[in-house]
Amino acid sequence: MSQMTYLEAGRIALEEEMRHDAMVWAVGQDLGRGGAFGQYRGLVEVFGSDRICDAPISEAAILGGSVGAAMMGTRPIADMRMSDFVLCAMDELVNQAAKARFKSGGQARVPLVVRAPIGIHWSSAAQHSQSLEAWYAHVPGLVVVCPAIPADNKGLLKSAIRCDDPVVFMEHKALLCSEGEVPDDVDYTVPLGQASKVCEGKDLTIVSWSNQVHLATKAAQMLAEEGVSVDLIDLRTLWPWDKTMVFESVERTKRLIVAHEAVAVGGFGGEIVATVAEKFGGAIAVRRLGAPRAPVGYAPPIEDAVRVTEEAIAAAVREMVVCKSGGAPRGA
Amino acid sequence: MSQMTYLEAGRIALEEEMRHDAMVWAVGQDLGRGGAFGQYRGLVEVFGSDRICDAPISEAAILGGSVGAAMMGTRPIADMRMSDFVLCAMDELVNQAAKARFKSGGQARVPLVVRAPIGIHWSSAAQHSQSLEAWYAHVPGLVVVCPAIPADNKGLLKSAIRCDDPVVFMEHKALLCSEGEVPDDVDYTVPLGQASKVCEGKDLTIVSWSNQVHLATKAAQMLAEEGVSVDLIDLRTLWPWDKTMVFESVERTKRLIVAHEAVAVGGFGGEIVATVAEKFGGAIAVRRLGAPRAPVGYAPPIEDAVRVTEEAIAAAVREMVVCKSGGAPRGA
Amino acid sequence: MKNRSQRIINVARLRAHYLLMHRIRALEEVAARAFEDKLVHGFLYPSIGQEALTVGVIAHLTKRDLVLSTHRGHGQALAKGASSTAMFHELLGREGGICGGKGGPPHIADFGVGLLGSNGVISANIVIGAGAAHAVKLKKEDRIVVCYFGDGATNRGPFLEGLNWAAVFKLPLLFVCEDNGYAATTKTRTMTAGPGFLDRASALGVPAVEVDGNDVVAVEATAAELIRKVRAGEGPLFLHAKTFRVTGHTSSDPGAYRPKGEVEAAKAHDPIARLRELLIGAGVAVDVLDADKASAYAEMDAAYRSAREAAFPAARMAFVDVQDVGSPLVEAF
Amino acid sequence: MKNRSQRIINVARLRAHYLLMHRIRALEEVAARAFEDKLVHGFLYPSIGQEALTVGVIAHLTKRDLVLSTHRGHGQALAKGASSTAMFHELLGREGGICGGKGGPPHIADFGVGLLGSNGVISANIVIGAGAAHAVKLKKEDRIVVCYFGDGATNRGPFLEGLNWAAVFKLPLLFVCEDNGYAATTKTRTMTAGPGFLDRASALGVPAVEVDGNDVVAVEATAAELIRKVRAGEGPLFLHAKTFRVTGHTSSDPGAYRPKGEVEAAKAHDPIARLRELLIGAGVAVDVLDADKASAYAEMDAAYRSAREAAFPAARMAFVDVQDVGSPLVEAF
Ligand SMILES: Cc1ncc(C[n+]2csc(CCOP(=O)(O)OP(=O)(O)O)c2C)c(N)n1
Ligand SMILES: Cc1ncc(C[n+]2csc(CCOP(=O)(O)OP(=O)(O)O)c2C)c(N)n1
Ligand SMILES: [Mg+2]
Ligand SMILES: [Mg+2]
Repeated sequence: MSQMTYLEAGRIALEEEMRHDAMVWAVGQDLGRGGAFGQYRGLVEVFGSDRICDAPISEAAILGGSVGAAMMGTRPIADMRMSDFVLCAMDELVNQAAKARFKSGGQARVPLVVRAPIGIHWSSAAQHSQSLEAWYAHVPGLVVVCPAIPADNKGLLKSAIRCDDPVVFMEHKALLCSEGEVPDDVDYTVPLGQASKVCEGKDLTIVSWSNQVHLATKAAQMLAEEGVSVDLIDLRTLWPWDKTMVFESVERTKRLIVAHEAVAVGGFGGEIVATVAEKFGGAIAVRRLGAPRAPVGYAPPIEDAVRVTEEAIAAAVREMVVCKSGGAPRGA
Repeated sequence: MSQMTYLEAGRIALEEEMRHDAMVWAVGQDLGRGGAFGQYRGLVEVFGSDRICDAPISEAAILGGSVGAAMMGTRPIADMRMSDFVLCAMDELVNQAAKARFKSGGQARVPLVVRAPIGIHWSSAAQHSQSLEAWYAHVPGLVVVCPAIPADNKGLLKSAIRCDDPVVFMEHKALLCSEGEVPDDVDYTVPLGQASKVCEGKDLTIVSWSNQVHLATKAAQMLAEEGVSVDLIDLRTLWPWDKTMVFESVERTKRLIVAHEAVAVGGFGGEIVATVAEKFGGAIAVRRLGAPRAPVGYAPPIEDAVRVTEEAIAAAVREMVVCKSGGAPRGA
Repeated sequence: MKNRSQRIINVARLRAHYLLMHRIRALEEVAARAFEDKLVHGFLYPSIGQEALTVGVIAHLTKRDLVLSTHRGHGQALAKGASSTAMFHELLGREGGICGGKGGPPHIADFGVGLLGSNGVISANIVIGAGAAHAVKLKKEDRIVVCYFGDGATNRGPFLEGLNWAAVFKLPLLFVCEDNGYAATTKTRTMTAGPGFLDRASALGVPAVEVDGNDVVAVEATAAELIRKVRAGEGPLFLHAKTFRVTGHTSSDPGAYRPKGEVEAAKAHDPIARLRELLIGAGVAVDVLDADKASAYAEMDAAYRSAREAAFPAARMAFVDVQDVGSPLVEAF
Repeated sequence: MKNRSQRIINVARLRAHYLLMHRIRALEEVAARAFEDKLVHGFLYPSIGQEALTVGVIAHLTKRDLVLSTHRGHGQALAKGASSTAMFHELLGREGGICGGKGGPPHIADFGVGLLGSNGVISANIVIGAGAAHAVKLKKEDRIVVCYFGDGATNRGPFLEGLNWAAVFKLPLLFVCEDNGYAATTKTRTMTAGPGFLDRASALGVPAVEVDGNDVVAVEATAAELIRKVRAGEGPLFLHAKTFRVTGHTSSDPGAYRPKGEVEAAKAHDPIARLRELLIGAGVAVDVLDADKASAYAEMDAAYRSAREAAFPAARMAFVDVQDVGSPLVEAF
């Protein structure tokens, strides 16, 4: 175990996988100078510019070229700089990467990692703050990953690189400098599709991912002091998502909140809540928290207005636990 | 009233709006020869090639150019040929059209119709069969329309053209030749955001849109013969969607099925079911029907395997009405 | 002596081209019949009239070399070695289809013969092809990539991004622009500015050459030189060729938008007829040529028959080969 | 006589340019101070060193003419007539911001002075600009569009699509390529193939001209001719200019990737210093020029002060101007 940042954990994961498999390479703008956020720092010196490959401002070619290179047996990491710029290569991701295997009847494989940091960070405004993970979950062929902590950033990036499917790998920009314990083992991976339990509780289940997990954690801590115990699940992978862990939890707690940073309308919270409502009917009380349907603005009060805060989460929990079930939390 | 096809209703709507407002124009590939499906047939002869404007195979310029032209006070219809090709212009739609007004603090207006036919039709396979309406509902700034019948295709296209917001207007390819009664009135419009009741019933509510409405209608007819009465709502507009009508209906029927052609996972059905589950808790039984998370294939059995058939809808209704509520349908 | 034997060799080669061009045309014509028989489910994009550019270029490729084709790519598939039987099974959506019946007309691929596939999205294969060539270079493999696209494809962004990419990374890639003058119903030149395709390519760092795309001898000679350079690692090159599609854009397009006489005029330059004349001039007997042609149609008739008799794939195949992780086969719906 | 009066007029014009260039630079420098003061919330993209290309072109525009700028577009905004006070309010995210505090540094727009805005997505404004010019043409308005973008933007697809579009429809549009040699930390030429920007533009049907982007006199003269032609309806033109950004890519980039001495060498060609020398040579007194400069800084200091003292916008503004139909103001969350 070592203490390191989320960013550094991702850097090490890539370095380890590049040592382990000569077919792994990364391509994107400015990678030779460490990439937009320093995620590639020092790697060009180790692996050379063929494998830490600079790219022009050509998102369609970065992603589309990676599709072709993946079909030919290499394992590219297509660095899209920010999730918002994946929009400049959406045909290449959705019509090409996601469908190549299927439409060729299984001949093509596209072992591709599309690395696309998401999220609200530093007043980056409407075109640099989006979280569109729900879109990718809707597209057959794609695996969708949103790590929240350094250890998962390492373990999941390694799994994504080893995966033979195209994986949309979304780090959160606000987490890059966050720290945590990370296993040193070069064989440490986190399986795709497995959630993790952040804290155990019995009054209510919160499902979250990416940066929102940390706000939910704070809410859970506040609530613990009030005697409300929250079962907090970090989904980590959105497709496939860990229904087993979520179902087990909600069966116990009877209450579910899904909290995410993305816009609530059409967000992936709807998928989880709908799935639970279909499966358990009225036995589980459900609630979604996500951003209002508005772009992210620049000025702090405007940027903050669309955030799902820890207070908002705590308030929603209180309402569901105390009011909605007509009584004090069980066991409080 | 006149009997006409869905396609013709759209053609007339455009013609009327072009006569009514000199700022309305359409741009896209092959429009001068009627467009990919004949939706523009005869219009270039009336309005000339400046207003029925041919375009190169340049989706980013068709949509992005329309954004600029809309900002300058014209009202373009950006014909994207098929919904799948909107993926070639996603930055222009999501980062530009949808955000221009907000990020400029209200200075820009983008009265733009993005016309993008969706759906499974004629074995068009993975890259020509998608229905991604859920994506657009998730994007602040966009209005999302999916007409199911000729009259609505006319009335909603006219409303979309008159709307000052960017509207993603998705006709269904399989409906182009379908016929129906259409009001002749040049002032006939259908308000954005209003659903329509296809048939009244009391046992279960089906919410659907686009081509799926017709399959749901058949299911409702089959069920009526069995004594099950379905309240069938054609949503017509996905954003904003008509919560009033849906809530009123489910409060009466206590059972909701949302059926759509798009992939179920991450589909807009999740949004509706989640909204109802949040609002009514266990009082309403909910269920989604959508495609499995697989691309659309070419061979008929493979294409058919992802369809939500009328039988599947009827079976789901029966299961919810008879089994889930433990008894025969009320009033049967 | 040398000259004579070389001419003999060329005649042999040209006869092979003649046969292949007829096989392509026969495939398209029999497929059109299948479409009329309502056994093809989607649209066909016939390549009749464009055979020379396919045959003359692909003649220089080995099986290990890679080809990316267009929606109008049946000819390239056949030339690269794809099985006509498997292709017909695909067009009819049957078991044994080259893509398992999942792709259909504009998605024919056969990785076994180096055919990375057609594409339903115009110009998408330009960046994918650049990426394939990038992988070839990274892996230091001894093969090249040939990427076909139409004249209309030069107006989409990936054309710029893919050519620039190939030039920046000096990739082993030959771009082939099949210029049939039309993009669907639109005359491409009405929507395409600038002095022409050669300038577009060379402005992006890809030297470009022009050839008569209906003259298989010229195509083969020009392609020989380009492919020699691409193989030698000199970086990407661009071949532009005028040709003509004799049919409508798709199997259901009568092509009514064409000026009167255009098709007839173009037919006078039919690449197969021209090659036939050349071969007759070189002393090949007419009945030998007729036999070649007949064998081409016989092959395609048999392939069509085989497809008609084949079963449809099982519905379950709709969920196979979507993905490994989170597959719909595992997920319950 | 004519010559003399013309020189006098030119000097007056050049003094105005001198003042404007200083205002741009002062805006960037004071904004950088605001960034260090932690009162700017996002990143700044400074345009220091690039002022001449902005001033020399926009000098020919009327208020009705339209400008689209880049993420590095504060200079163009000021030149087009945007208020420095409203811009500082925007940078600090305050009430009275030019975009209501919603846009921030890379989104400055002022439709009132014909500034259609900056853009956070590289090269997106090229197609939007083409569309704006398309509308001007459709409406038969008597104005033109000037669209700025960087050297790096020429590698994205919309560059091709936008230039081709403008040429096909013969739009009243001047493209201006601000070539500062870098795209973020990357030397653009290492990722950009072909003979150069002029070829790229002219291959797409947009005739192109080169100018020294740090020489405001040359820029103005060259732009005069181009804009005259664009106004005359001759279709789109392209101006390419070498320049240099003296700072890092953003306000938090030290620019450590630059070869030693590069910045110093570039500073020797500083456009303001060059113009100052010219004006001194033309007999303008040094203290007059110093007074211009001082007034520029005084303006920006005052603008910064005004912004600092302004309130932040109300949170509710986050839901205003999203859309009319289905607005988040109406929807309950
Ligand atoms: C991105 C995209 N836009 C539009 C289409 C519809 N479309 C299919 S073929 C075609 C014409 C293509 O013209 P060209 O590239 O010249 O090839 P050709 O058909 O002439 O062989 C068009 C517009 C498409 N498939 N993809
Ligand atoms: C589509 C897209 N890709 C990447 C970025 C990130 N980015 C912002 S500025 C920049 C460099 C742009 O270079 P250039 O066009 O030369 O303009 P300059 O910054 O030099 O003025 C990059 C890559 C972006 N904003 N948009
Ligand atoms: Mg063509
Ligand atoms: Mg630059």
